[in-house]
Amino acid sequence: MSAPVSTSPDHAHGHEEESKFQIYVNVAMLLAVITGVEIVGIYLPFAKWVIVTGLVILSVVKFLYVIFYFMHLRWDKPFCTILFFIGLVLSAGTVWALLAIFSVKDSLPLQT
Amino acid sequence: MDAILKSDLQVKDVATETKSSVFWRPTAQTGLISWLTTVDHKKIGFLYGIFALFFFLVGGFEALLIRLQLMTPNGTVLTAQQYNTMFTMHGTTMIFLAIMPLSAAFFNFIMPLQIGARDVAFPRLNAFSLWTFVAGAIILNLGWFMSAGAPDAGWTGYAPLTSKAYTPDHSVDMWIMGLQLLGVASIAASLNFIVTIINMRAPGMTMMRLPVFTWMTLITAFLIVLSFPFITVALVEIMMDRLFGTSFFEVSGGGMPILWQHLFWVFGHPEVYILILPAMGIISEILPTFSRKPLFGYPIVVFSGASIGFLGFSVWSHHMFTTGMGTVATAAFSLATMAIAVPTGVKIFNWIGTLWGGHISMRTPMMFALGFVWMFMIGGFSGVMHSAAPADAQQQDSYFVIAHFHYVLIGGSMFALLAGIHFWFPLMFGRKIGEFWGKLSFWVIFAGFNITFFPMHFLGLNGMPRRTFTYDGNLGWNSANYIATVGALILGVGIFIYFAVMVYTYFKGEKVGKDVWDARTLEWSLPNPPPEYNYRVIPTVHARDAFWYMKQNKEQIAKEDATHAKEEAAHGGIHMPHQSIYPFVASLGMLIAGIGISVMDNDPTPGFWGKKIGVTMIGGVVMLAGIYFWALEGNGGYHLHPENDGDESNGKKPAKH
Amino acid sequence: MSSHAAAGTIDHHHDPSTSTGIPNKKLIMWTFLASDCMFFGALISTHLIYRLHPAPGSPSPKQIFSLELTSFSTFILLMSSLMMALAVTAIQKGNVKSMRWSLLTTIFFGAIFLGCQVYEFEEFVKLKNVTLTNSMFGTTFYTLTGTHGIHVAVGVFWLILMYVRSFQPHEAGRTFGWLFKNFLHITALVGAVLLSMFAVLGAVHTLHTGGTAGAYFASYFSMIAGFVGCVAVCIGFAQPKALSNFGEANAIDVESMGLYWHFVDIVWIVIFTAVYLIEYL
Amino acid sequence: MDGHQSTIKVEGPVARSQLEVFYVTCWVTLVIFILVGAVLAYASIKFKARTTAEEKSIPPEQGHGNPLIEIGLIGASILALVVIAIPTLKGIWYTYDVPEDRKADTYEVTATGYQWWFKFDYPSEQIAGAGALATANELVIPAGRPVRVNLRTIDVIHSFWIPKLAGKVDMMPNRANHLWFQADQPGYYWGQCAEFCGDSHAVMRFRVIALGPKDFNDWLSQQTAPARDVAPPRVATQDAPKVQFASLRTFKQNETGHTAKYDISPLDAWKAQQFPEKGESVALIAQGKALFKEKACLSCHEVRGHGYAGISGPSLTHFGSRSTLAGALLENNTEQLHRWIHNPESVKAGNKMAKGYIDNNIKLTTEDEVALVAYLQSLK
Ligand code: HEA
Ligand code: HEA
Ligand code: HEC
Ligand code: CUA
Ligand SMILES: [Cu+2]
Repeated sequence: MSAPVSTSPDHAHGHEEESKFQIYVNVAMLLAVITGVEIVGIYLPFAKWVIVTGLVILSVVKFLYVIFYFMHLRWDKPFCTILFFIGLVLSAGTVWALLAIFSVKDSLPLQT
Repeated sequence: MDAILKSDLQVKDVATETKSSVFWRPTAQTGLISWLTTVDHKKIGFLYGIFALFFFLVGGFEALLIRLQLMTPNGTVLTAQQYNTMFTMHGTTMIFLAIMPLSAAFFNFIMPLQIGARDVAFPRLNAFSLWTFVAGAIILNLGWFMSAGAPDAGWTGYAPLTSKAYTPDHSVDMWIMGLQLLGVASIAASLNFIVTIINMRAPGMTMMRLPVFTWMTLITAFLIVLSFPFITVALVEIMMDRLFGTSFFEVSGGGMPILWQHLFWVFGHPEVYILILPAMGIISEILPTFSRKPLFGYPIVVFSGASIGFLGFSVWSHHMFTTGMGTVATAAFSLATMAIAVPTGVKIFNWIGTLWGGHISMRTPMMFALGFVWMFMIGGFSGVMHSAAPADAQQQDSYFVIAHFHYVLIGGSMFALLAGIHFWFPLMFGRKIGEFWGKLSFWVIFAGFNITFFPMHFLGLNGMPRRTFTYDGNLGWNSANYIATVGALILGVGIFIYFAVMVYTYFKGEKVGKDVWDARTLEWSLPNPPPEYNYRVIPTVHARDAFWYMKQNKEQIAKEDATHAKEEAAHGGIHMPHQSIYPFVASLGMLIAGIGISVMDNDPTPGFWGKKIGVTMIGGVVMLAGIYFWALEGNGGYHLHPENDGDESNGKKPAKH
Repeated sequence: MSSHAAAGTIDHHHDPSTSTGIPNKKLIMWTFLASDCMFFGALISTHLIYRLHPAPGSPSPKQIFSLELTSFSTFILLMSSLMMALAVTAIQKGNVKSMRWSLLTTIFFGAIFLGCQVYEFEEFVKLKNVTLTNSMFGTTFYTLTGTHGIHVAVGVFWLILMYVRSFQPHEAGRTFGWLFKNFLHITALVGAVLLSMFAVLGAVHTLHTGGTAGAYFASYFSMIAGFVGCVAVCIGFAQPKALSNFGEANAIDVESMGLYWHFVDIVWIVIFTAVYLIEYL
Repeated sequence: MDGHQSTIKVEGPVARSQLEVFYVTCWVTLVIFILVGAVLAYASIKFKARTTAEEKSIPPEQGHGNPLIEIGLIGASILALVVIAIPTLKGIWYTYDVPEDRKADTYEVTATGYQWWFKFDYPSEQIAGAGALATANELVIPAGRPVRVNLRTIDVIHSFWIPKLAGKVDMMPNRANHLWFQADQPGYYWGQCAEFCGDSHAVMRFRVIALGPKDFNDWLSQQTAPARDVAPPRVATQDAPKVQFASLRTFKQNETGHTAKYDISPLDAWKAQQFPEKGESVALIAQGKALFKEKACLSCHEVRGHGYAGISGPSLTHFGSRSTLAGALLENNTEQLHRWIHNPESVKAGNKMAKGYIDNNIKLTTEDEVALVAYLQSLK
């Protein structure tokens, strides 16, 4: 995932850096395309769960591209990734658990 | 090597030497200004400690009033409303203004020393955390001096009791705003600690060589950073309900009050581990020191600490077993809660393993530490009883819970913090507390504590509900309550002795040299009290109990130090950050804005610029100004060239380059 | 060891002064973002829980949302992220000038996003009659997207501060005069952003209500004039008289700001799917 | 541990199953405590350095741990937890709802929490023109049958707890909670609101009375009847006797509101309460009945059959037959009833009736109070 970091300063400034511009533009284009696909996707005549799954996957892909490229986790020490994912995983887990708790019959609000 | 110099400082080395003329960089070493502008982690830690102990006494005083009211059936010491205020403020004060800041005091004072650093990563942010904490504490306690009265909705502030309909006055606003500021302070401080521990370690201090206290600081900081956002959101929502008339928790608008409980406890449960993990860290330092043995199973202790922290996020609904969550959710949270007993048990076992085969010296800190192990175990077991949901249906909101959490909070956190104060007192102030008085205070506290809280288990099982200002005499609760009150008074006497002895020692106690306890971690290699730059030479760490290793390998260390000293001198000496007033200004702004939001009445007559909005805006401007100057003044700093170790004169000479 | 500080040879992937090699500022930012994940987690849960159990008679989001507008602002935010990334690369190579332009573009895109949000909110309140208090949907929707909007606004403000800061002279040049100018510069830039935003919103409004260009200029003249004035002030201040002390060494400051900005972007990615798109199914 | 609210001396299957789980946790942790405690005590005594010389002697071996012991202990802990977990899971499902085979026999009631009293509705006892039978603060149930309680609230969160019969379940706004329990024998049980709900949470109590089939049916037919009318209009009130209760005294704050009667033989005491008192003064009662209207009591209280239909306070239709009043804070006798209507605020801080006195500008003379007390007590 993350390339081993070279200790030589010269290397860091080498050709790898030069091509970042290109990478960033490509990623941005990809993100735009995915967003387009998502928008079209909601009108497709598939079962709801298929579309939801699709949307979730596409959003996750977008998410990962931004954090790994724009936020250059890909080139950073893995520790940054771990750090962020602690928060991300706990947050996602908590949101999921809360939604699960509120989906059961006992949680139906009592509207009178 | 050279781990201590910060990157941007190296770059701006030249610039930082000349003091900029635009910004006020106070240099006072004594007096009020020096305290308001300090960025020294030791001074900040000391201030945290003082505030925390003050609020501990306030919270204790409130507890005594509670106990006096309940001493006999149909007590009349307090009215219903005063009583409700009392336990609300008692719980809030003890948790947020006593235990947490006391832990923070140790984080600040001890942790950087333990990892061989000269300061925390962001010294000014550290000052900001302290003053914001003070601002939060002020707002929380403002109610005592106002007609609205102090908050009285319980430390859990369950909606909809906290809504405008049921608490129309400002008391709850102050509670919300106070906690909000305390949250900001805690998060800021924790971010700082995390970066410090991860990035400011001395050479050779690998993560698996960190002292356990530092490890627990790290985990606690993570818990704070990850759990406080939930209460922040909950408080924002309830505040919007109160200020703008939204209906997050307002049934008439389709709101579900139960959501408050979820948001609160997603924070609340990790919070209780925030209270206990630092304590466990302290214990894990004291037991090895006084057994003269390394901690038994260090990696497992560390790992179990981390898993307690992690699991702590998956059990919040065990506070809600009686809210009718349905069978599956109840069962899931019940089992997850039980699972926490395993990593906690591991710690207990390892502490016993540490004692095993050691040379235990029964000094006061050790007495408190052993008291901790016993008392925490009892508290943990009643926790496990709670975790069995069907049993908890009878125990929830009864005195059984009160017994449980006072065992883990006092017998746990408080005992450990009291132990820590005894333990590190010689390092902080160069004086040692006399053994006789120390042990006496221990025994009185220990006895008083058990007399107070053990009977509460029976009260709970006998059906006494918590948060009740009165009870009838025919329910079989009279003697247990009476005993508990007598115990609380004994406990109060014990605490009094403890503090009296501490104050006495501060001024007149026996002076001691370096490393009184023959301890094992780096901070003890410093002279006492530690100089402002902490380490004349940044130590190189070779083993887990770094200082113990140093004592065993004196020549090697001396040689290393000599070379490093030269290298450092070549780099311009010890870099020290400038003091700064702006963190204080920013916090002051938050205090003013907080007062505006929480206690000012909204008078819409003069249009938009009412009193409320006016005061809030003024606060906001002060805060922004503080942050603006803070950002512009830059880190700054000066250089020190101490002569030799143990040089207490703190001879400060601006470097001449 | 501080040799690399002098010449432009800073290794942006490794800071030898810290134990892990990760700069302190980057580490604190990542930790803060982890914390912010929880923050938005709580807000998103609130919204979704109430969407799961809508109160009877609550409005139907599908009828309220404008997918075109939201898609557009999503796209804009993505582009701003791109510009932010470019700004970071620029300063890492010591190219302050290029960085300034990238920052300005980022500010520009950020302002458009905010403008879209203001427009959206106004539309919802005035035309669709969804206010903060009249339905649970409005309450949670405005709170969630508004909090995100505040994050964007803070980001824009931070970008402005950073941009202005890139003109900061060396220590010796920092006088009260500079402090004052610095302050004015910031004010002018903030003013430019706000005034342009409202001028454009005004233009949209005029178009909607079928007004003429003349009417538009008549009623928004002061805003447009103010905007031009602010821009002029900014251009005036943007002449670096003294050598600025902003350079490659400050890359870390720009980078941590960038992390924040990108994070706000990914939060929007989640919100876009979880709050907007899902409603259309 | 055998107080009126004991969770140890239980009298129904739900509380019993909860108690069993508690005992399991208790025994398991007790055993662990003894084992761990013994080792801890042994280690602290055995390895204690007794002299300074011993303290300063060569340090012991610097051992670092023993993975085998650790894993063994972890395994043992998990095993211990499994022992707790199994009855826990069983208990969760058992206590959640009435077992399938008892469903048909279940009696259903609805309990609603108010700041700070409970209202009980009996959906299966419909009264023509008045809806379901409603009473307050005393829940009368058939003994030996499962009772399923729908838990509702109109204001803040309350919690419904009868320690001897079942653990608590909260009454949550906007939530349809429920709870079931069964009283094995006829009896009189103490209940308590167990969730902090504001000023007078502590005194938000109630009672549960379980009756055998016949008694229960008698009670139902008495309750479904309109309020007892002792004073036909024509026995007018020309000269109401000037009765003075010996007890017209002022009570101190928090003064006990009960006598030992209900500690000794509560069910019998309750049963005695069901019958009209001897020596009622018809004139006084008639005067009280009129005052009830005059003083605007009717704006909050219902007295079915007397044309009073307020809803924000407890129904008083058969108030005289209840053993307690004001959220089961006071025993329902002349003295305490007078204490209550004389100054509700001094009895129960913040309560809504005191507020009603102010809002409706209710001022009672001693004569009024005497008459009202007589009237209320006649409502058997
Ligand atoms: C320092 C704070 C602290 C700590 C450490 C704990 C630790 C635990 N707590 Fe506690 N708790 C509180 C503070 C704390 N708690 C507070 C403040 C409340 C009340 C809040 C309020 O309502 O106001 C509360 C309430 C509370 C409840 C809710 C009660 C209710 O309101 O109904 C529950 C329920 O499960 C619970 C469980 C536990 C458990 C299982 C642990 C475990 O972590 C304990 C683990 C420890 C051990 C078990 C002992 C040592 C282990 C061994 C020797 C190994 C072998 C043991 C076994 C295999 C069993 N706690
Ligand atoms: C760390 C936290 C902590 C600590 C240390 C304590 C300490 C004590 N607590 Fe508390 N307590 C809580 C946290 C804590 N508590 C919480 C969270 C609640 C729940 C609140 C709620 O329901 O919302 C609670 C509730 C609570 C209750 C239940 C109230 C109720 O539900 O109705 C009781 C009752 O006995 C009690 C008692 C005590 C006692 C006797 C002490 C003693 O240990 C105190 C010892 C200290 C002293 C005795 C101080 C001595 C000082 C002096 C003598 C000098 C005084 C002078 C000056 C002020 C200048 N506490
Ligand atoms: C604002 C409305 C209001 C008015 C007016 C009012 N009451 Fe009440 N009453 C209440 C409420 C609410 C309670 C329950 C209080 C509690 O227990 O917390 C109550 C309780 C009672 C009880 C105890 C019932 C029980 O079973 O516990 C009696 C008796 C009573 N009221 C009599 C009266 C009389 C007599 C008057 C007129 C002089 C009166 N009330 C006027 C609201 C009112
Ligand atoms: Cu109702 Cu407490
Ligand atoms: Cu908990």
